[in-house]
Order: sequence, then C-alpha cells, then structure tokens
Amino acid sequence: MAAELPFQEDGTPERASGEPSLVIDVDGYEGPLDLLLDLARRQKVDLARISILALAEQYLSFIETARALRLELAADYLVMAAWLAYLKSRMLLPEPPKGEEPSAADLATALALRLKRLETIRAAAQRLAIRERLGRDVFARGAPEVIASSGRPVWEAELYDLLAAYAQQRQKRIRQPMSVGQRQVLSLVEAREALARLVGEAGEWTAIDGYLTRYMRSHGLPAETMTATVRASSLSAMLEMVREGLLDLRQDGAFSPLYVRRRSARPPTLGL
Amino acid sequence: MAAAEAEREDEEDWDADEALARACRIVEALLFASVQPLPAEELAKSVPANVPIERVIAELQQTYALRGVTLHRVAGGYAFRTAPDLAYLLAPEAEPPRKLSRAALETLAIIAYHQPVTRAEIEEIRGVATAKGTLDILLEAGWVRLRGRRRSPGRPVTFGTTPGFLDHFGLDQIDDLPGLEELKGAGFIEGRLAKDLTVPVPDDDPSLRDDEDPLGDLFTPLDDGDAS
Amino acid sequence: MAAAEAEREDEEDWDADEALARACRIVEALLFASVQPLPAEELAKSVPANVPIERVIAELQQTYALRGVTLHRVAGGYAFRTAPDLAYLLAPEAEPPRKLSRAALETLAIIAYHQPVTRAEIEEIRGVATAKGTLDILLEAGWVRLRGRRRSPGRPVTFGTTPGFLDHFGLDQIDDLPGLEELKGAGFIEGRLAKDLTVPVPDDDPSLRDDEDPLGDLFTPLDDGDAS
Repeated sequence: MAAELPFQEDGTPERASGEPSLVIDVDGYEGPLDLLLDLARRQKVDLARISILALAEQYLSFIETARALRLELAADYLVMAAWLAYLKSRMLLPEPPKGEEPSAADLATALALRLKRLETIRAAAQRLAIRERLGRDVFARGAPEVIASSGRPVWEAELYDLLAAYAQQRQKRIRQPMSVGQRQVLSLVEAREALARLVGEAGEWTAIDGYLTRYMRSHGLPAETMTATVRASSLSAMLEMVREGLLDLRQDGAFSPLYVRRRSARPPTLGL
Repeated sequence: MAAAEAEREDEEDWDADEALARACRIVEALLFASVQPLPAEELAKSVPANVPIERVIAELQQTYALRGVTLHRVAGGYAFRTAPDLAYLLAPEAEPPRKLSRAALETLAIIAYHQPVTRAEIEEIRGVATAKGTLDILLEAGWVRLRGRRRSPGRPVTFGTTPGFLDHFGLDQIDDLPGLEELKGAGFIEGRLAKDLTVPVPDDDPSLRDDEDPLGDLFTPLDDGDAS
Repeated sequence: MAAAEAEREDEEDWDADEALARACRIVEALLFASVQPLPAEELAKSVPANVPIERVIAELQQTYALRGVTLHRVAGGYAFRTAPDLAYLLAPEAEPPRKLSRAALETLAIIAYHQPVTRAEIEEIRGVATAKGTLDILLEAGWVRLRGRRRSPGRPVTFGTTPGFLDHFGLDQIDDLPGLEELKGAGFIEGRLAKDLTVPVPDDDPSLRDDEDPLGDLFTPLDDGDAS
C-alpha cells in the first residue's frame, strides 16, 4: 500500500504496478521524470538502491514500444531517452580516465536522488491535501463582525489582483483594434481568365505588360497595390498555359519585356 | 428488580443527555457558520429526531447566557451575537472589508502605472467611461490623490498614488511594480505580445511635471476639470 | 486575625476569578467576531493587564474542547472554527473550495517546503514545465505570493507561502508542515533516505534571504529592456 501512487484519485488513470508488461499510457504521466519514477517503483526496491541501468533500459523500451505504436511523444520524453541512452553507454563502457565530466556513477546517483526528491515531495503534497481545510472541513464564522481596534481597511485588494487586472485590461485593449486587412490579390483563376481573353487577341507577339496595364485599368485594380500580384499570378498562369500548349512566351534578355503569342495549331517539334 | 429498572432509567437518561449534547454541538456549529440567522425549523432538520429543538435552544441559551457571545432570537431565527456589554470591542457601523471592484482595480492600476494621469486618459486606456463612484472609492481609501492640473485645455485634474497605496500593496517604492517583461514572466500576460503594448515605468514623484500646474482652486468641482 | 487573612485571600481569589472570567468573555467575543486568526499579542491588548493571555486561551480551549465550535491555533494566532467531525452538516451549505489538481498540489508543496523557490526550481523538481494556470490558481487563492527575485542570472522571481496558506491548511507555523521523518513514519516513503535528500526545514520568514533581492529594484523597466 505504501508503494501506491498517492495521487490516483486525481483522475490520473490507474497504473498497474509490478506487471511485467509495460502499460503504454503516456497521457497518464506528467513528463518523463514521472514515467521514470513509476518504472522505478516497479523495481520494488528502495530508490537509493535502484538499478539505474535497468531503469534506463525499461525507459528506452517503453519509448520504443510507444514509437512502434506510432504514439506521439512529447519532445521531453525523447530528450530523456537520449540522455538515458548516453548514460547507459557510459555505464557499460569502461570508465575513461578522469576528465571534465562527472562519472557515470555520479550521474546515476544524481538521477536516483532526483527521483527520490520527486517521490518525497509528492508524499508531502499528499499529506497537505489530507489536512483539515478551511471551507471544506472546518468553517469560520459566517457573519463576522468588525473589531473596533483592528484598523483594517474598508477595501480589500491584493497586489496580485491589481497586476492581473492591469495586465488583462491592457492586453484586451491592445488586441481589440488589431484586425488583419484583407490582402488584395489576383487569384490564379482570375489571371488565367484574363489571359484566356488575350489568347484570343494575340495572334502575333504582344507585350504582356501593356496588356496587363489595360486589364487592370478596365477592372478598376489600383496599380500601386495590385501590380505585383497581377504580374506574379499572370506569369504563373502563362507558364501553365505554355505547358498546356496554348501559348508561346518570348523574352529577348533578362529584364526585357515579355511577349506572348497564341500557339499555332502545328504539332510541337520533336525533341523540344 | 427495582435496581434493574433504576439502571435502565439511568441508561436512558444517559442516552438522552448524550443526544442533547450532540444536538447542542450541531446547532452551535450551524449557527456559528451561518451567514444569516437560522429559524428553528431549519435547525431541527440537522438534529436527531428524538431531541426537541426547543430543548436544544434553551440549553444553548443557558450555556451562553453569561459568556462573551450570546444566543439571540433575531429576524425569525437564531444567531450568535457579541454580548451587549462588550459592544465597545466592535465597530458596529464599520462594514467588513469588501473586495475592490474590477473597475476600481483597473483604474487604480492605470493611475499607478501612468501617473500623473487625468480622468480622460484613464478612460482612453480603459475604453469605457469611469463611473463617478470609482475614483471616489480610491480617493476615500487613501490610495489615490489629486496631484495637480494638466496644462492643457480644460485644465483637467491629474491623479497619482499615495504612500498609503504603497503600504497597502506591500510595495517599497512605486517602481516595485513589475514591468512588461516581469508581467509576462509571472504569467500575467500570455501569448504573443502585441507590438505596441508598452508598460510605462511608474513614477510617483510628488513634484509637478512640466505639463502640470498646482491644483490651485480646490473649490472648482472635479467634474469641471473633465468637462472638456 | 487568621480568619481575616483567610477572608482577604478568598477575596483576592474571587477577584482573580472574576478578572479571568471577564477576560475570557472578551477574548471569546473578539475571536467570534473575527474571521482571521488573531495573534495572542493582539488579544492581550483588550484584556486586563493582570490576566495573562495564555491563561485565558488555555481556559477557553478547555471550555470549547468538546463543543461544536473549537478554538484552533492557526497562522500564528487563534481562531474559532467548527469542529471537524461536523463538516458533513456544513459542507453542503458552503461553496466548496476549488479542487486542487495534482500539479497545483505538488507545486504548492514544493513552494511550501522549498521557499523561496523559483519557477525553474519547481520545474526541476517536478520534471515538467509548469502550466500557465497552475501558479495562477495558487496566487489567486491567496496561498502563494511573489517574494522577491533570486540574485542569479535572469533574476527569476521567487515564490513563498502566505499566512492565508497556513490558515487554510490549519497550520500554526510553516514548520508544522509534516517533516520527512514524519512522512516516513506514516508509510508514505519507503526505505532509507540518501543523506543529501532531506526535505528542507520550511521557512516562510518574509525577510529576504542573502540570495534574494527585493522585487522592486530589479524590475527592469520595459524601455530599458528594449534598448539593451
């Protein structure tokens, strides 16, 4: 009974202890240390005498199983797995001559101590939770009176309340006016429609810039905000139409004007 | 046989005493914890059925008769009250401290961070009109004071915090108030910060700023200053 | 002569009894009136100088020991609270206190035992990041407060417990928290303990430690922070 997790009533899923097979239940754990502590408990020995090597192996196999089941693991768990794999290798290999790093044994002890500390504080928290609590187990006077000499303020306010009110208020107000204006774009579909009309007109090489300028003016699209999107969408649409064999494109040099022409109905040249 | 009967009677008495004592404890606790006086029928519900509630109340009234707290019949029910001769210990007219309203907290915080600040500026920051009573409460509590007048059209009154404000909130100096990074670090502000969210460095230096004039005529009603 | 002396002694006794009874009534009235625990020094101010306050409290504790309302020693003072065994009668009336999540409870325990403690230290012990709301719940409940800043890189805020924490959990002083030996005795901890793992003696002394700075001086003003 002493080995039971003290917090199971908190909606944490029941964890089987001492079962040989691992129960995959990542959601039930509060992070990798919690998982390690649970695995350690299954060794049924005092944490100070626990086999860290065995613990590392169990943890790594847990992670492997979880991955095999394609469970999504938080990065924390993977970081711990990497560290334990490193620790395991350090423990299995002969200890190198004294260097900068702490020895494998020190690392293992530190981990055992950390687990013990978590277990201890959990026990302490549990002791706290079962104390008689004001407003649950014992009650104060329901209709208190004010003592003459108390000199207590008429208004109650905590620094926490003040800061919370200020922060929320400022944040709320700042957020309110922020609205993302709708970006004006010429969609690819629209660009293609515009070009389809051009295809009808352009039997000979026609400068695309002039055509697009006329198109924008006739559709009431402001040049200062729309030129870039009209150009980009039109170019994409044109390339698509070239691929489909509807258009020919010509440009005599870098940055020189782009010309477009309806492709004649002759079959494409072989080897092109 | 007579002895056996006497013993049974004793036992019954003992049981009855026990039940009465338990009923007294229950009624005592109920009356102590209750916000309002409790009527006898209400109390009777929690008491063992074989104990008449009148007995319990009579017993308690007697127990407490000479104590510092006595059992009174008030407003159709029963309640514990301080014994009348000890009334001098209490401040009967004083109300128990009330929680400062949300609006008052916001206003107070804005004055603390943005002082010297006018009522119009507070409203600009909060985005709502400040109810008349809100500033009054802060002034009365001694946390906020009139500093001076802003040198601008309408000469509105400027507000600032007092030493009493620092005292109440356990601040050593006004710039103990956390800045933006601290508010964020302590979890008061969440999420991505809006770029234009700034928190001024609070300053309650009592000397007037360049754009402040002395209050001057205190008889000019406060509202006039805000009229423009 | 002997008779006269005896009479005077009787009279003195009677006076002393009278004074004690009166003091009991006064302290009773004060403790009934107040929701917050009152420290003995506070109570002593209202009591005749020749009556030691300890006597009064001992007397009251005895008087109320078996009643429905009992005298508790909490948060460094005294308070009347309903007897715990009657909670079942009162709980349905009262608004139940917010249920503490496992994370909140653990965080609270870490703060209580290790204070002053930073958020990073809490996370180091628990091995997980502290969710945004967890500290909020504890701060809002008034059990935890911002103490100061750790004099270390990043100058993190330190947390500690409040008198409200003691009151809520019925602790007189912070070192009434169950210690490690006690935890072991109660079977919560199995086996022997590594030497350097002792639970620290909890200490909520509000004065700052050697490695703590006041909240204030170190709050970096936002504008400065941006500039650097």
